[in-house]
Amino acid sequence: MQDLKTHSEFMLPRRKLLTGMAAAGAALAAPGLVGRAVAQSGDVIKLGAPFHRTGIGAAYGRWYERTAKAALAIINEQGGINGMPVELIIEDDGTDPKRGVEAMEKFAAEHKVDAVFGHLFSHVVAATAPRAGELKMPYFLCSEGHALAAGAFNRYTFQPCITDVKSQISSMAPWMSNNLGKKVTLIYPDYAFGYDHRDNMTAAMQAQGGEIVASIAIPPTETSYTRYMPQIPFNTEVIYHVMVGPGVLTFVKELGEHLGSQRPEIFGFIDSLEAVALDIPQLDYLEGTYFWEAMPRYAQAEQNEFDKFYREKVGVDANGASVDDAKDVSTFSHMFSVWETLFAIKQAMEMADYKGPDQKVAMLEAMESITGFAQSNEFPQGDKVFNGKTHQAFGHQNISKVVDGKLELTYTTSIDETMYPDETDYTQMSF
Amino acid sequence: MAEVKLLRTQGLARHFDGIKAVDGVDFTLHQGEIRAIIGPNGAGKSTFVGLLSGRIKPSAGRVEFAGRDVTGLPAHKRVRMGLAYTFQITNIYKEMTVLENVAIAAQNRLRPNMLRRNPGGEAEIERLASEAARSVGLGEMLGETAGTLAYGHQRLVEVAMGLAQSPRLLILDEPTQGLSDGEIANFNAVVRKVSETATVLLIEHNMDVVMALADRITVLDQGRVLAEGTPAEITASAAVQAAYLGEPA
Amino acid sequence: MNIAPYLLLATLEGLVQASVLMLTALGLSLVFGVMRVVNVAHGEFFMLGAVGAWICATLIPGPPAVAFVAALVLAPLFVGAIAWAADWAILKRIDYNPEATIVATIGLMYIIQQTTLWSFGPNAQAVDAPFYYTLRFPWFGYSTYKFFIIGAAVVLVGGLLYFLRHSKVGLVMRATQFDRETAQNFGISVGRVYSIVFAVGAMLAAIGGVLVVPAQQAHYLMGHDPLLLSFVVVIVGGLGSIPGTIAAAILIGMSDGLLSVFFSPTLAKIFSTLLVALVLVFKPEGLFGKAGR
Amino acid sequence: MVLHNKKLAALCLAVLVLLFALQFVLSSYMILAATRILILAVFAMGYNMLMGYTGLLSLGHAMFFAAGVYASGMVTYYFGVSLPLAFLIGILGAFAASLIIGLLVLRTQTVSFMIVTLMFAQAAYLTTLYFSRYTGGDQGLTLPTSARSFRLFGQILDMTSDLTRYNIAFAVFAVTLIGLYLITQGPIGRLFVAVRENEDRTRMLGFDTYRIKLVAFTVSGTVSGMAGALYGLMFGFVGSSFAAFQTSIEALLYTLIGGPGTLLGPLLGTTVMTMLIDRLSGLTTAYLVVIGVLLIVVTLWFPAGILGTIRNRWLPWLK
Amino acid sequence: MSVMTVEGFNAYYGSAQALRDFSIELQAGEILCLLGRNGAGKTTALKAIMGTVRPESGRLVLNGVDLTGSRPEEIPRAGIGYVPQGRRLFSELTVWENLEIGLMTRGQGREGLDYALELFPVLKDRMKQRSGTLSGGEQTMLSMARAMCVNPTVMMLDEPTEGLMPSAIAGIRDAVTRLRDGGVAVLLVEQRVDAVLSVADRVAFMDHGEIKARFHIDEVRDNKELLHRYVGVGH
Repeated sequence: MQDLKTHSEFMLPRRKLLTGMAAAGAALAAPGLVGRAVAQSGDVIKLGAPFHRTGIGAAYGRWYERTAKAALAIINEQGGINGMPVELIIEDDGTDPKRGVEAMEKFAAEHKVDAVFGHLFSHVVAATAPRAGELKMPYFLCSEGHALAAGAFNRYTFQPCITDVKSQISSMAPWMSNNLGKKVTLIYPDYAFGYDHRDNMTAAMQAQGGEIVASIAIPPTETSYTRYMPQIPFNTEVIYHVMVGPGVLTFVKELGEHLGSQRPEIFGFIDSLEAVALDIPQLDYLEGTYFWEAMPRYAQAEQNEFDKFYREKVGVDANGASVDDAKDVSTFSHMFSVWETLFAIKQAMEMADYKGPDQKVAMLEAMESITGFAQSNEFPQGDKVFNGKTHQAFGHQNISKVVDGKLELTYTTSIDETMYPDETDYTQMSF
Repeated sequence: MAEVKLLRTQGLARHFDGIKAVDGVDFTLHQGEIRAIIGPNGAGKSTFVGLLSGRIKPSAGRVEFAGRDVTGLPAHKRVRMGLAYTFQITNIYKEMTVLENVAIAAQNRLRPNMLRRNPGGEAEIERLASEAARSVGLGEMLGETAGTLAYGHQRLVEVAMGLAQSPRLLILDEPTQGLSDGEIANFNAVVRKVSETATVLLIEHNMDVVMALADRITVLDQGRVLAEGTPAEITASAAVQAAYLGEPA
Repeated sequence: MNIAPYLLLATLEGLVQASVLMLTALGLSLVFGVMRVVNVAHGEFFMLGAVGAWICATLIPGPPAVAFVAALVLAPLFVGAIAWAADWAILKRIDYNPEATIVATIGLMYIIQQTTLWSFGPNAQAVDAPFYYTLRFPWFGYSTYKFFIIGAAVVLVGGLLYFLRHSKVGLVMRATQFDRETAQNFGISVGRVYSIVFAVGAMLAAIGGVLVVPAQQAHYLMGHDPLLLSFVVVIVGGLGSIPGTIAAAILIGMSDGLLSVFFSPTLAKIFSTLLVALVLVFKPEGLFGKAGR
Repeated sequence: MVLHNKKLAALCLAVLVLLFALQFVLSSYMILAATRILILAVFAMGYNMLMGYTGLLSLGHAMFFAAGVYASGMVTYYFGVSLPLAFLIGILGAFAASLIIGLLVLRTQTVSFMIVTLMFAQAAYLTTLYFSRYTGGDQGLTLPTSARSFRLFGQILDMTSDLTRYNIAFAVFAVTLIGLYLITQGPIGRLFVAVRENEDRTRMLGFDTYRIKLVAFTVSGTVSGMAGALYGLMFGFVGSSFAAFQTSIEALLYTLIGGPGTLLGPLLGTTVMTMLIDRLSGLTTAYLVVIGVLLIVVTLWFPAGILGTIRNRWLPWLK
Repeated sequence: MSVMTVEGFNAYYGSAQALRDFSIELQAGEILCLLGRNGAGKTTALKAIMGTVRPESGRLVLNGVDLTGSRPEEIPRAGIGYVPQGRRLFSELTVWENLEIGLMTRGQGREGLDYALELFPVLKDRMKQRSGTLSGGEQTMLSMARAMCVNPTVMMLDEPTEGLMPSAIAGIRDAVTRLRDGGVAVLLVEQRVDAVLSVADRVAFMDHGEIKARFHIDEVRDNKELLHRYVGVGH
């Protein structure tokens, strides 16, 4: 580990006293055991990356890691940030809130990183964000949660590149009710992430004059879904499904078996099928159904150069799978956020002429002053509006249709469609 | 000796899967005596004392102790009333020291409620425990781990644990099993000393011990009382001979 | 939908669940019955069966049915070998001490899970069903493969019962279960019987995993639920009782299917878990078990 | 009063002095880690009370830890109760939970006991998920800023300060250690060990062993819940993962590694395991394998744990 | 030539010594009877021979084969039939299944079974019955028949007549004698003196885990004093 040297070179005068204790803990004597290191500056920028390497988020974590490394390579090739190389320190948080917090503390107190980014699962974020605030650690989310924009967190927490679930849903609802139908059955996981969908979709559909005819919550541990299917009313025009967890293939297959060809329209959230190949027999039933995507997994006919550049650098082919292994499907609709977040951090640091941790506040203020990002190699998903008050980004959303086992872009929302009134103003908070 | 009835059973019975281990025993024990129960293997002796001590629930009948019906009383409450029981197979805390073993036994009487402190209790517990251990000849071994002692000494720990409870009735279930002749002599002396303050019920195979100690003997066979009387009467009894030797009475 | 088709569907689903559960729980029950140990890694053997089916489907070309049949043979053999090794390397050495076994098999559970994560990956993987045909009722459609699951489970359980009742190995297993020492006194190698039983128990779970995978999918954390449900079944059925286990699997599988139609599934799970705990507290021999065991 | 086992008392004192001194020398990250270790060690000590001393292996102590977390965290979150009071409420909640559960589960033994405790804990875990409207489910509740500091004896104690937290954790640990010392090294502790070594014999010495076990269970659950309350309040997060199976396993593992039935074993076990996982999680994702292998290694070769092995070989007073 | 030789067995239960220098020699066609009080170590001696109690030291030779330190399942396969104390039938199994276990021990022919059924014809009608439902006498017969299915050269019986009606006892004794007459070496553990007197060829008295005295049966038969001394009934 790189930082081992940094720490052991640094010894306080109490050194003699410490040696004995350090010896006692020799087995554990890894970096940062003893000695109060002062923040180093000027040599390297360190970013903490708590990824979901294990646990239920493991599929995401792996791709977040690959994407982050690819982006980092570009940044360092371009000379780093403010002339300093950027170093990534990855910790596994096991997709576990408790470990997420521990990782945050480790980054802050041991690795003394300049910023932390990369958390996705909202329960991990919910636990970690408050600690980030207390530790005064810039914390960049690559999640979709609405909690940040709702004012639940603090001034150190940002979501600069991925749009929150509230605007995702509210921007898609008009298209759904106009093109698919107004009587909607919701199927969602029986925990907080699912409730976000339930509540936002219910509100959004009602605003469109639509109606939620059934609302079916499914426990996250469920492995078989047929028994829930009878709860789908016959007058349903659209089934809206968001199933996070390994059961989605079963869900789709059983939905197909249950409804047969007489199906209503089906609209899903791609989160269910991230890292899952679409062109497999179990998912045949999805043919002709619609999905929300933040970034289209399949390279579209009119693919732009940024998308092409991004895929090439991350090592993803036109089908959204690893170039080395076509079966290794990426979490394409989410992982761009890691890439873009790194460039957003870079931009903020450059604006603040950031040299070290004492300039954290300046860097965060610079971030708050950003109003948006233009589509580019750095921001391949598209243009974005950034709201410095709510710390939340708003971008285009995509609706794709499954055609021949591939997702074909059908409609792209405007950024305006994703906007909603501010619910908080973090700039009023103190650092 | 005063004829005060300390223990009495009426129609006491215990059946296991149709086998009548104890089959309607009426039995009376007077305060201050040393009583031996003998009988061939499988006669129901151990089951019978199990019923007395409350370790086994009776199928029928009742048990009275110190004038009170204790049939439905759980074992530990009977012990608290002064009915101490030592096990046939050595049953001590092998990982603990001799003193600790005996102290736990003593603790019951001196500190019946584990949450209430008894002033001076702990020192008293230790004093009583070491006294009980000394009286069976374990005074030199208080600090030894009980499980490492020789078998004979472990048996004595067992007896000391019975003594430390200062019981009104001490039930000894085959206490001399596995003891050497020298140890048996020592044991006999201990029991005699105990009998000055407590009633003793002795389940024993070794006839020498029984003859040396018992005031009266009860013979069990096939779950019933076959005979009861002084040692001399029992020795002379043809029925007892038959039960042991299998010869027609 | 009317209540009748609703119930029909719930019953079918219940039967499918009961079938898989029956196989998995029988494995756990057999191990507990003969060896008197609780195998916490049992759910992982189930998972390994499912993963094994996926591996077969990936490696074996040709129609899915070929790979499926191969998986039905190879995956249980593979899992059985792992179980055999675990028995030899761990359980024998702690002399099947019940508490130590639980702790050690928890360790085994973590190791298997993590190793699977490394090699198999974190994603859920689907496996083609050997045949694919949907039976259409007037109100809903239903996969015929699920009927196959029911049929296969019945055949397998029947086979297992026949094996236990009428084969020499089965006889030896039963003899060991009733009296370990006397079995030794008649030349039965208890150590070998234990190895076989542990392997067979694991293989039953693995078969359950193979059967379930075309209807569901393979995932490295999929072992949790079968483990808990098997526990429930084995306890309710009376620890170690084979007929009790079968009865309880049907009862629990069916009632779980029906309950979650009418109540919130999470609530149903809370109640069923509490119920099982209380059964163990107040009727430790299980609902179908014999008293005094 | 009589002070039993003076050697152990001296050792405990030395450990406490050392722990107090650590805050002047450790790096700030290690202070954080040590804070966490102290709290989890309290949890493990509570667990050890039951598993080590009384010989009852529970697989459900997550439910008591979580009882403390939720009871204290929810009164703070919803009613703005001050932290010290919330801490007491957390302890009370765990006490009530362990008393009620104890009355039920102690009717079972060995394997049944393990499974029943597991089942109850599983039901408790599902309950925290089911009532997510109030508990926040797995997303949990984040305590508001107002609940991050409190006033005690005119001093404002700030839960976001590393040193404040360390010293509070240290104080709770010290009180627990002394309390458990008094319980385990005196006549009551002797009864716990007596039940562990030979329950039947203890009953036949006139003790109500059910009641002894109930006391051990309740003390154990309450101490575990105290650790939970402290953890939740100090780190400002209440979530269902505290109630999950793995939390129970952690307590078991800490105790097994350190030495069941030794007073200081849980502290040692927690330190070793926490630091091991902490070091490993940056290097590899294999920490679950490490836990798995350790569980097996300990059962195979060190069933007495580190301090237990030292006690059995060299220092019999280490208990 | 001796069929079975046991030399210097010492065995412990924890720290308690259960067997002290226990040695016996057994000839084909004789009945050696182990007598002693409860807890004298008789059953332990048999278990040590069977390998289910591990002796710390000593040697076991059967039919010229040294079996010292063999695994417990190898000892019966070398030709020992065992009727344990309390019969220890597999009570949930049928009569036939119990016998089958015996037949599997050495996997030899069925002579033993045929002979057993000739001795205990009542078992023939009970083959499908669960053995736990047999009467006490029938259970003992089954336990003996099971041991005979091994085709043993040595037969060890641990208090086979315990708890039986006198009529059943006679049948068992008769069977034991016929085994001996057929050339089997029999080791019989007994507490009931009359049982010993009527069948034994030699007697060994055990106490405290060791053999205190050995006699030929003729020495004992007419000497009640000896019996009383070792078995212990009142004087």
